[in-house]
Parts: sequence; C-alpha cells; structure tokens
Amino acid sequence: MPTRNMLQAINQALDIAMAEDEKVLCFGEDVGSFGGVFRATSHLQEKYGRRRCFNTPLVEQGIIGFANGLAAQGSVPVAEIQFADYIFPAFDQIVNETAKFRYRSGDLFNVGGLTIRTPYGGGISGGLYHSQSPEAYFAHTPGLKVVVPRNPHQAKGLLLASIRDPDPVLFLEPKRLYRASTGEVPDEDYQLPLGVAEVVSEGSDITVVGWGAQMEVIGKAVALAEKEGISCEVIDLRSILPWDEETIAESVFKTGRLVVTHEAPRTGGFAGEIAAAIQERCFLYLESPIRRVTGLDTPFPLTLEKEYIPDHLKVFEAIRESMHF
Amino acid sequence: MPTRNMLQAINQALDIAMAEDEKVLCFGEDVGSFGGVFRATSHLQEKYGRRRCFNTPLVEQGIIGFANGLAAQGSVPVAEIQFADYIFPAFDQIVNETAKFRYRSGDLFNVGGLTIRTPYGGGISGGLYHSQSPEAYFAHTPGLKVVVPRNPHQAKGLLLASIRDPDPVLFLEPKRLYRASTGEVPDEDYQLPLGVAEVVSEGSDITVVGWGAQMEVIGKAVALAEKEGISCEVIDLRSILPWDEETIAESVFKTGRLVVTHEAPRTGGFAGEIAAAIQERCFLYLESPIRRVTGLDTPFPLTLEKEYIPDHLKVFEAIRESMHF
Amino acid sequence: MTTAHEIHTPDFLSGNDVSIPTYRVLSQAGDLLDGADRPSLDRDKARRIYQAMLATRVLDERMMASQRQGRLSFYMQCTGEESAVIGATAALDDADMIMAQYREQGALLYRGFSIDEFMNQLFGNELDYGKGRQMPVHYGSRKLHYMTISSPLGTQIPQAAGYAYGQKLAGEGLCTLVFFGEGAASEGDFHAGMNMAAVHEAPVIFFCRNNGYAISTPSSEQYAGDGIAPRAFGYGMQVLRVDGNDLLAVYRATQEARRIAVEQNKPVLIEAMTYRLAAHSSSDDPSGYRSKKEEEIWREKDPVLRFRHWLTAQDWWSDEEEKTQQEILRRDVLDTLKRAEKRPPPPLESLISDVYADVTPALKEQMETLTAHIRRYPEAYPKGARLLEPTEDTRDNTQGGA
Amino acid sequence: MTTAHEIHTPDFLSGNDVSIPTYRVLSQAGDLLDGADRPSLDRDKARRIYQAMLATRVLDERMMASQRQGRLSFYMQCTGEESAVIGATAALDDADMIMAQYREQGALLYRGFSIDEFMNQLFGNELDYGKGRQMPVHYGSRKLHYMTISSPLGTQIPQAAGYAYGQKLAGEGLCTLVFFGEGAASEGDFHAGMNMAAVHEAPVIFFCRNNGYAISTPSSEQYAGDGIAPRAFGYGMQVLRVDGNDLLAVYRATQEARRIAVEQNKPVLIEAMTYRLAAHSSSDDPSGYRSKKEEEIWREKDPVLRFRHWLTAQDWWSDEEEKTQQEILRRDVLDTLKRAEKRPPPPLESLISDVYADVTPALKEQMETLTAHIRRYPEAYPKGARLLEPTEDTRDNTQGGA
Ligand SMILES: Cc1ncc(C[n+]2csc(CCOP(=O)(O)OP(=O)(O)O)c2C)c(N)n1
Ligand SMILES: Cc1ncc(C[n+]2csc(CCOP(=O)(O)OP(=O)(O)O)c2C)c(N)n1
Ligand SMILES: [Mg+2]
Ligand SMILES: [Mg+2]
Repeated sequence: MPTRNMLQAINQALDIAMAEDEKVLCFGEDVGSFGGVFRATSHLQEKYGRRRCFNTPLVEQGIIGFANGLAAQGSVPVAEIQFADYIFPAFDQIVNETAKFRYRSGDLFNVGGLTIRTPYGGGISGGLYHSQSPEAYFAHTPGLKVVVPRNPHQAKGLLLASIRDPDPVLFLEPKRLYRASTGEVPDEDYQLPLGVAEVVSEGSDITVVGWGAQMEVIGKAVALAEKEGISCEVIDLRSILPWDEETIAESVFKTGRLVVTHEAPRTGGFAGEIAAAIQERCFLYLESPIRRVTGLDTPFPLTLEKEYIPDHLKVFEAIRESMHF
Repeated sequence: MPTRNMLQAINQALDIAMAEDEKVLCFGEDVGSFGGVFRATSHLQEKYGRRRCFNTPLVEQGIIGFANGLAAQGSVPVAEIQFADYIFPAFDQIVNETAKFRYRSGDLFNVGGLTIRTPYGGGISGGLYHSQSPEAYFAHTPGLKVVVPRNPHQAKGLLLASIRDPDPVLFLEPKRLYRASTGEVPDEDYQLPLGVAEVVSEGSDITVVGWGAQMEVIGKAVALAEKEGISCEVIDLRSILPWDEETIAESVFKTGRLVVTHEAPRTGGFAGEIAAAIQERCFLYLESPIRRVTGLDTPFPLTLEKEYIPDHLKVFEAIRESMHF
Repeated sequence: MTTAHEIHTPDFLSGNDVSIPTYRVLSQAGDLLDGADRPSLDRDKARRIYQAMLATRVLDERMMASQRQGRLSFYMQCTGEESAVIGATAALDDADMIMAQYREQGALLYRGFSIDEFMNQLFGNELDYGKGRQMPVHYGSRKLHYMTISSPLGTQIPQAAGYAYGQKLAGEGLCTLVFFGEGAASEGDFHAGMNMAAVHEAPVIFFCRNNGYAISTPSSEQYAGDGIAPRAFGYGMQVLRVDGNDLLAVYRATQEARRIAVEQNKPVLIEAMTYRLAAHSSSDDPSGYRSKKEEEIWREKDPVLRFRHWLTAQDWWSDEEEKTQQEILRRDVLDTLKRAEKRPPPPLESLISDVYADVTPALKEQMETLTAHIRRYPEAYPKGARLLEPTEDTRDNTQGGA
Repeated sequence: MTTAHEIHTPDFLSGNDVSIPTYRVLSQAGDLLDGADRPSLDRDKARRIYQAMLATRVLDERMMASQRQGRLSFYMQCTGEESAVIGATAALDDADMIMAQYREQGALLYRGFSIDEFMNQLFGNELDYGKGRQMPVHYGSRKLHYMTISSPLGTQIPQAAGYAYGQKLAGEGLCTLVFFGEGAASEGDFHAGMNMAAVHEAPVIFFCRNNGYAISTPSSEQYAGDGIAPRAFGYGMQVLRVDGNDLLAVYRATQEARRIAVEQNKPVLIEAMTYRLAAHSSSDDPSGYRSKKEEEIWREKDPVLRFRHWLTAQDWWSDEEEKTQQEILRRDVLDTLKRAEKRPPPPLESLISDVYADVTPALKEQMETLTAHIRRYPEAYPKGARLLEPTEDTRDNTQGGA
C-alpha cells in the first residue's frame, strides 16, 4: 500500500468524491488554483474546472451560507474554512441554519450534502488564533455531525463517509499532523463509519479516550504507562457528534477507570460530556474519578505553548493518578 | 419594598447605571425610543438622550463589534441582542474578540466595560428560534463571564454588578419570567456577587442545581419531593462562568447526591461540566450517579414544547431516581 | 478592474452624486403613466395575480382577527406589500426558487399554496409540513419551490446565492429570487450573499422590500445612504429601484431582472419602495413609533386598489366579482381555520425526527425515557398522552414534499 | 431618504455609470503632477515620514532574512505599501487611534515604536507587551494609540466605529483610522462597521489597502465591482480612491478625510490602490499564483523611491544620508534582534493572567497543578522549569501601557 501523509490522503478523498459525482464542489479561501494554504485541494481545479473548485471571497459566513444554499439545492458542497479559528463568523449559518435545516422544514429541505472541512488544533506555534479546537461548540448543536481523524488512513475513509453522509458534517483536521502523520493509505475508495469509536488497542486497567492529534499524545502516554505495568485500553472517539457512548461504556465496565483528553480548554470541553455520561452509565463500575487532561481555561498561548498543551506526560500522570486513587 | 417584575428591575438597574456614570450607553435593535421589544430599555432615551441610548442597524455582529470598540475606548456599553437565538452572528466578535481582548494584548487594552444583555429560554411558544438557551457555548470561552438571574431582585443586583465588573459579561435574561416573575426589589443601588452560587434552600438528602427560569421549575419539583420526605438543598448557580464549584461540592459532600437541570440540549450542555467536575471532586461521597434533566438533543419544538421542556415533574422524577438508586 | 482616470485634487465623492430614480408604470388611479409601456400581461395572468393579492388581504385580515381572539399564537401581515411580493413572484417561472423572509405569503398564494396548507402551518398541527416546530407564518413548500422560512434574518441571502449557483450548474435555466427587508439588509449575510453571487455569477434576484421599518426602527436609523439600491454599485451588480406599490412596475422590473439573471448568469438587485401598513406582527403596536398620519398617507397608496383600478379599466375585473370573491375567500379561510385548529398535533416522534436523516440511538433512548415519563403523568401532558394512543387513520403528511 | 425622480422604463443601472477616479500628486520620478497642489508638509515632517518608510523597509528585509535563517517563526512584510500606511498615519494627530490589520508596521515606526519593542513582540519574550501570546507582527501600543493586532480579519472594522463613537462622546476632537485589506473588506464585519459608523456618525476613517491579493486570491476573485470605493455610496459615505504608492496623495487625502471625520462627525472611506510586493507572509510563495512580470511592473512603482525622489528634489534628503541611515538601521535591527532572542520568555503566570482582570480561583488551581507537573518533569519543559526559578531582577514590562 502506498504511504501518504494526511494532506495527501485528504486530497485523494476529495479527488475520488469529485470524480465520482459531478455534484461535489470544493471551495473556500485560496482553495482554487492555489490548492488551499495547506494544499489540501491541490490540482482539483485543474482536474474539475473552475466551476467545481474555486476561490471564494474572504467571508466565512458567506462560504457557509453559499454552501447551505448549494446543499439545499441538491449539490454536494465541501467547503473549507482556512483555520478552525476563523469558523466563528459562520457560526450562525452553521448552528442556526445547517444544523436546523431539515428539522425546521419537516424534512422538506435539507443540507445533508454539506461537509465543512477545517484544520484545527495547536502545536504549530500558532498562538491563540491558529490553534483552537472548537469541537465542543459544535457538539452542543443537534443536527450536526462532527468528525475528527487521527491519521491519513482514517482521514481518507472518514472524509469520504462524511461527504456521502446524508447529514451535514463538520470535519476537523488536526493540522499538526497534516505532514507529520504518514501511513499506508489504499488507493481505492473506502469509507469508515461515522458515529463509531474505534478501540485502537485493548487493555484491562484503564480506558484512555481522545480524538485527532491527541491520539498520538495518548500513544506516547500509554507507552510510558505500559512500562509501569498499566494495561491501557485506547479508544479513538472519531465522531464527537453523535458520539459512541456504547463503546466507551463497554470499555469502562471492563476497566473501571477513564481518562479523557483534549486540547481545548477544560470548562465546557467535550471531555465533560463524556465524563458526565459515563459516570451516570458506569457509576457502580468506576474505581476512581474520571480524569480530564485538557488545555487550561485560557486562550491558547504561543511562547509557552509546550507548557500549556496536554502532552503525553500530563496524560501519563493522569493515568497514574487514576490507577493510584 | 416595592414589588416589581423582572423587566422593571432590569430597567431600573440600567437607569441607575446610566445616571451614575455618563460613560454607560445602552443600544441594540429597537432599544432607542421604543425601549426594546420587551421594553427593558423604556424611557432611557428620553432621560439620557439619543447619544447614550439608541437603535442600531439590524446587525448583531455590528452591535457587538461596535460595543467592543466602545469598551476598548473606555466607555461602558450595555448592548442588547434582541433574542439569544440571534446572538450567533456575533459569535466571532464575542468568542474571538471580547473574550480574548485583554489576554492577547497583555492587558494593554481590554473590553471589561462591556455587558451583553439578551433574553433566552423557552416556554413562550417561540419554537426553535425564540427559545434557545445558549449558555454552554459561552461557558466554553475563557475570558467571558456568563450570568443568569432567577428573579427581579437577583436581576437588578446581578446586572448592576455585571455592568461594573472589570470583565465582559454576557447577561442572559430568562424571558419567560420577564413579566411572570415579580418580587420585592429595593429602590436603592445594590450589587450581588458574580461567580458565586447561592444556596436558595438548605437540605440534607440531595443537591439540586440550576439557574434562571429553571429555578422556578426546581422549586416546584422540590416541593413534590419534600412531600415524599426528601430533603433537598437547592442551589442557584447564578454565574455559569466562572462557576462556583466550591459551593456545589460542599453541598454534595453533605448530601451525596446531585441533580442538575437546564433547558438546553443535554449533549455538551453545562450540566455536563458540572457533573464532570463534581464526580471528580466528590467521587467518594457520591451515593448515586449525578443526574441531568435537560432538553432533548434536538432543536427546540413548538407544538410539543410542553413535552420537550425539562419541567418540574421530570426534575422530581430525577430526584426520586437519584434517591432510590 | 478599476477605472483608469486620474485626478490631482483630493475631491471626495459622495453618494449624492449618484441619483437613483424610481421606476413606476401606474398612477394610483390605475392609469398607465406617460412613457410607460403596457406590460405583456394577459387577462388570465392578471386575474391570477389579483386573486392572489385579494387572498393575501383576506387571509391576513382574518388571521390577525383570529390572533386577537386568542385562537392563534402569532401572526404577521403582508398588508401594503402585496404588489411587491406578488408582482415579483408572477414575473418568475413557477419552478424558480423563492427564498423569502416571512412577510411574503402572497408569493405562496400566487403559486397555489392552499388555505389548508396555510392553516396547518399556522396551527402547527399534524398536517403541518414543518411538524409544528416553527412559529406561525414559517411556511415552506417543496413542490412550489418555496424554501421554508427561517427566523434568523438575512441567512437566506447567501443561501440564495448558493442555491442559484447550483441551478446554474444544473443548467435548467432557472433562477432564485430572494426576498428580504431593508432591516435584514444590514446583516453581514447581506454583504456576503451579494458579493458571493456577483463574483460567482449566480442567477439570483435580490429583492429588497423597503417598507420603511424594521419593527420600530425607521429606515433613517437603519442606513445613512440613499436606500439599499446604491449598494449594488459596490458589487458591480445591476440594480433598479421600483415603486413597490405598483404591481405592473414590479412585475416588469422582475421580468427584466430574471432575463439578466438567467441569460447572463448575473445577479441583480431590485429595491421595492413600499410600506408596512400593518403592525410588524401580532406582538407589535406601531402607535409607539409612528404616526397615524404617516400611515394614512400610505394607506392612500394601497397597492391592491391601484392594481384593481387598472384591472377594472381593462374590464378584467368587476365590483361584483370582487364582492363574491372576497366572500368566498373569507368563508374558505374561516372553515379551514376551524378544521385546522381541531386537528391533532404532530406525532410525539416528531420531537426527534428530522434532526438527522436517521434517528440516532441516543435520541431513540431519550424518546423512550420521555414516553415512559408521559405515561407516568398522562394528565400533565394531555397532547403527549393523546399521541401515545395508537391512532386509526395514518394520515398522509407528505404532499409538500412532492 | 430616497431621491424623488421617476422613470417609466425599467432601465437597470450598473456600477459602470459611476466612475471613480484615482487621486495622484507625484509622478514616479517624484515630480508634482500638473494641477496638483504642493501639500503643506515641512522638512521635519517629510523627513520623519521618510525615515519611517526606510525603517520599515530595512526592518522587513532583515526580519524576513532572519525568518529564513530559522531565527524567527513567522513574519509579514509591508513592502510596497509603505506610502499607503505611513502617509495615512502622518496625516493623523498622533493621539488618534489606529486599528490596523497586521501589515502596517510603518505606522508604528512613524509613531516611534522602538526597534526594541518590535523585537520583543517578534520573539514573544518577557518584554513583549503581549506576553508572548500572539504570533509575530501582532504589535500593540497603548501609549502610541495603536490597538493590538488581532488575527481574525475584519473584526477591527466595527470596533473602529465603536471606538470612534466613544471619541466623539468624549469630545476631544480625536478620530480613529482603521486599516484593512481588500480581502478583509469581504467580511460581514466590513458591512457592519461601515453602516454602523455612517448611521451613528462616528469620526472614523476606513482605510482600505487594496494591494491586489488576499494571500493567493486576486482581487478579481474577491469582488466583481470597481474595487472597494463604490461601496461607500451604499452607506451614504464620502470616499476617495488614491494612488497608494504616492505618499503625498495619501497624506493629503487622509488629511482631508480626517477633517471631514472630526469636524463633521462623518465617517470617510479611502481606497489606496497599491501592491503587496513581497509574499503574503513568510509561509507563502507567490510564484504559485502570480507572475514575476506582474511583480516587476509594480516594483517600478516603488513608493519609497518615489517619495525619496521628491525629498531629494526638495534638498531634504541626500544619497549620503540614505546610506548612513540604512546602515544605522540595519545595525540597530541586528543588535536588537540578538538581544531580544536571548531574553527569557514571559513568566509562567502569564499563562493565566489577563484572561480576567483578576485571576480566578479555578485558574489559580490549574496553575498550581501545572507548576507541580513541571517540577516533576523539569527537563521536558526547559522554558517552564527555568521560569519557576526565582529571578533576581524584576523587569519593568509596562512601558507600552503608559
Ligand atoms: C438575526 C436576527 N436578528 C433579529 C431578529 C428579530 N427581528 C425579527 S423581524 C425584525 C425586523 C426586520 O425588519 P425588515 O428586515 O425591514 O423586515 P420587515 O419586518 O420590515 O418586513 C427583527 C429585528 C431576527 N429575527 N433575526
Ligand atoms: C476571519 C479570517 N479568515 C481568514 C483568515 C486567514 N487569512 C489571513 S490573511 C488573509 C488574506 C487577507 O487579505 P487582505 O485583507 O487583502 O490583506 P493583505 O494580506 O493583502 O494585506 C487570510 C485569508 C483570517 N486571518 N481571518
Ligand atoms: Mg422593513
Ligand atoms: Mg490584499
């Protein structure tokens, strides 16, 4: 199987989707001939023409508004927001429109064809406006699906599934891994399921849950823990909304311990939802409090980014504390 | 003490703040001579002139952008968003600007003078666009304060505190109670503290937490519970951000049980944060899982609003279940 | 892109240099104005238009009265703006998409939305296509190419650009007309939609109903320029201001706009100058912000009357017909209303359907919990409890989805 | 509000009817053009301007080179736009507020931001007013009335309207100038800010740097109209398009704009036509989206050279001075850079300060946990561990806050 990085996997997914269905359109700021500032849409304009892959004016609320209209009409827009930090001008179009389109019309109209791609997360010296992880904002929005891949193979399969899913999907791409994460990616068309978490590695002492770039961090933390004889079950949530409570709960029934980690600030972050649901579901099985390893309740810093980030050592310590509670 | 409804209390708070400090300005859609669609700003333009109380064009991102600029300049803007459902076009100005203004400038500039008032919540046959409770979106945003009063007395004292607070405050007004909630409100200037929950009534068996209009619902639920001999400690959170974990934890140390209720959808709602934090803090004291009584994970309905809403019977059932776990 | 000529003194330009005339065809008495062409409008179409105008008037009157009687929770009238809305709609192909704001029921009446369909939405009953989720007047019809209304203002404007772009790619020669108020035109989404449509050459007609007010806010506090029309220059878009109370002018202007949109794939702006004769909504009392005298001036410019004068002059309408028609309409509205308000609410499952294409496991679980709760307290949820009983007839609720 | 005259044929207006000239004063050779007045600019001020232009050039060159050497994470040049930025700034009162986008370091150099201050921000060290939280080039200075840069585009535009409104109420005769690119002018916030300022008569100068590109997106894909200038007509705002590479024209235009803003409490729009000669940022390579030839054409319109020619013709500047000045600046930049990159990072507490006016109990607790963690793994967080040691000298970090 060919080895690709995450950008190449995403580019290939877009290419496959556009080749298969001429209703699929890719657009956003600098997405056209330039191929996007990260080059996720490279060569798509060349291959599919300016009408199907194009630059938009610099207006996120317009990009998503336009995309909502296209999707309602029956097209399959894949809109790019250049950085997740810049998705907020489109918040109304996403939260009040995209998410509620089908519901409010009683299914007369829907924007299920819409996929919004956007790079998120820290670790790239981006400071407070090129590092945010906004998944929790969208996870509080029924009607949306929110998906985050952890590596190139996942990215391709989940993005193809998102584009073809009958519901609108916000596809958050961990930009720190764009080029850093490489792996085998089949050339063929394939999909990975939405709404289903993946048990990445089995274990018996403690469950560790994350998504996106944080899975790499968890990998390192777990390696340290295993050295101390702690057997970790690692779960990639993959879909933040709807999320796979079942798989996490099954794991916690077995391990009795849970650590959840994300980069976003702690308060109101999605780890809170997981902890709340799992303590209710697995109350009698829990042997220690569910621990969250997250960003501080502050904006994202720059110079002291390394200190801020919930890295493998912090996750490792949380695992340890949970074991020794 | 004079009896007032919540709108009158809010109007009086604004009046006091404007009389005291000429830097205080009130504006928003229809806020000027008309006094706002709910009449919270009645007579303020008459008293303080068109320069200090005025209509804005119909553009929420402009209202908050303008307010951010005014606050940075040293004015004390009190901006109204006509319905909380319409705050989302201003989400970027609030989340990326208001909340991060002081931090990003290293305190060279701040918008601490800003207060955003907006009516929220259901129970008024408003359907999905006149009923939302968006507090959780903002609670995930460090740098903001989020405050919700439960009655006229609280509304006046908390609003005056919000206007004078050195940080930007989102002040969510339970519109169902605007005229329905009446009570004694002193004529004088007084403030109630931000960031501090209030134990509304003491009890020993279970802690019940909510905010805003939900406090009335809790009141009724607790009355039913008390009839069954269940002693409830009722806490009004009042500030969603920063929230008073201490007071809730102290109560749960005592009661060992917790029910949290809000109108917003469950997933990603603020009850999740409270449950996550409290299960961690009070793990060994909990006698039953923390229960959440919330809206469904859907947009807000209209015809079946009564079925949707987390009413006193649902809260009561949760209390019961928690007791009989 | 920019013009080449130079100046060497710093002379600021002001909007005043650009003067925007108003296009009119009919006098208030219903006569063609000097120099105005008689539009190509045959008897049948003219009558279809007028009947929609009349139906709008009657529906609005009756429903506002019902709201005042407490039978309906909320209502919004089109009164005063029937020519703007129906004139624009009549100039379209019936398969063109209409994305409206909320005050455009005339468009639906023109296209054939039945009184039944109106009532089911207004009462949010089991036959409401929207399944009782939105407030009254949030109509939608897939078969009539009328996008379901959404309360957040301005959001439909960039959506219309996208919808029209999709129509262009589909190549069926259709376009989108998007209605919005002069208030909504202040939203950021207006700017976004206008610019996106212009840059990407979407066949969309931006139709602004400038009715002087956004709730209590007069247009003088909404913008400082000469209305909405000159904004088109900022987007390189063609524009026409039209007397919104002049049906023939609106009709003709929109025909022309449609031609530009569909033949040239260019967006167009129309600003219809009109007046909201009624209150903003049933929750509003305009006496708090405008004078009776001002209203009176505009009442004399009644668009329905003006068009009726013209029709009568063509011998295409008579006083008799007017009377009969009004009576039929009134009766129809009242009968239908009575039926609609008695109809049961949408099924309990409508609380969780259409959030996603398929109901998620989590929602199914929440529904089960809710159902169990209602069974425990049936008297507290009379609607919900009733819905839990199995019903004999399975009603067809999909007509709007054809 | 709307003009009265009528037409009876549906003649759409197009932006083409409105022709917007460009104001120029100097030829590229530095000569006054026919009909152009010599602006009232004395020797001292002219030299202050030129020195800021030169400093901007040198700073940009050096810092981009340092970035290429890996010493700096990121950089953005003003190159090609020095006249637009510095000409506008020089026309202001030094106490007027400037709200910039990110490419306006020339304004700071004109106002006296020291090289030290630049470097501390660029390296996010302990003396950075922003405490190392934002990416390089996000400068701010309270004492110089220069709002700290924020990355989200367009947000400063309605903020400028609000700031200026506050200045009007304060009655000190000051105004706000807000810079933004032609790309950022597509944001909804642009529409919001322009309209709010016009309706509420805020003394603000909207200054658009139209440099032809937004990253890779050419202005032809940004808007379909004749640039940004005609948008002013939609807001009833006065406007002037100016040759942005002509310092005297920009200066004079902004003087005039300031007069209108402050004396009449009216917002004004200036569109400066210029070109971004360098890459968008250090992360960008323009060869992917534009031709060397196009760049060459604009390189010949170098604004710094054009103004230097004029200065030299006035005998206010010499080749010698140019050489000395450049050398001094280069040395200064390099020396300062060396100092700044060695300075320690901001204190660990800067992670939690300034989120709120006072640190919250929750943040204090999070900080304690973090501190304990760093003490456990000091080698994993070299910066953080170093910051935990008590330092002897308590440095003054408040100059920018004066
Ligand atoms: C985003 C948003 N903000 C505010 C409102 C509340 N609101 C409903 S109608 C209205 C006035 C609209 O005025 P205009 O666009 O002129 O339309 P008209 O009512 O005059 O037809 C307002 C402020 C809303 N629905 N959506
Ligand atoms: C809201 C937002 N969207 C996108 C970006 C990413 N971005 C940074 S600069 C830029 C281009 C800006 O172009 P323009 O306004 O013309 O300014 P110029 O760089 O030409 O000076 C973009 C898209 C951003 N910073 N903020
Ligand atoms: Mg209006
Ligand atoms: Mg540019």
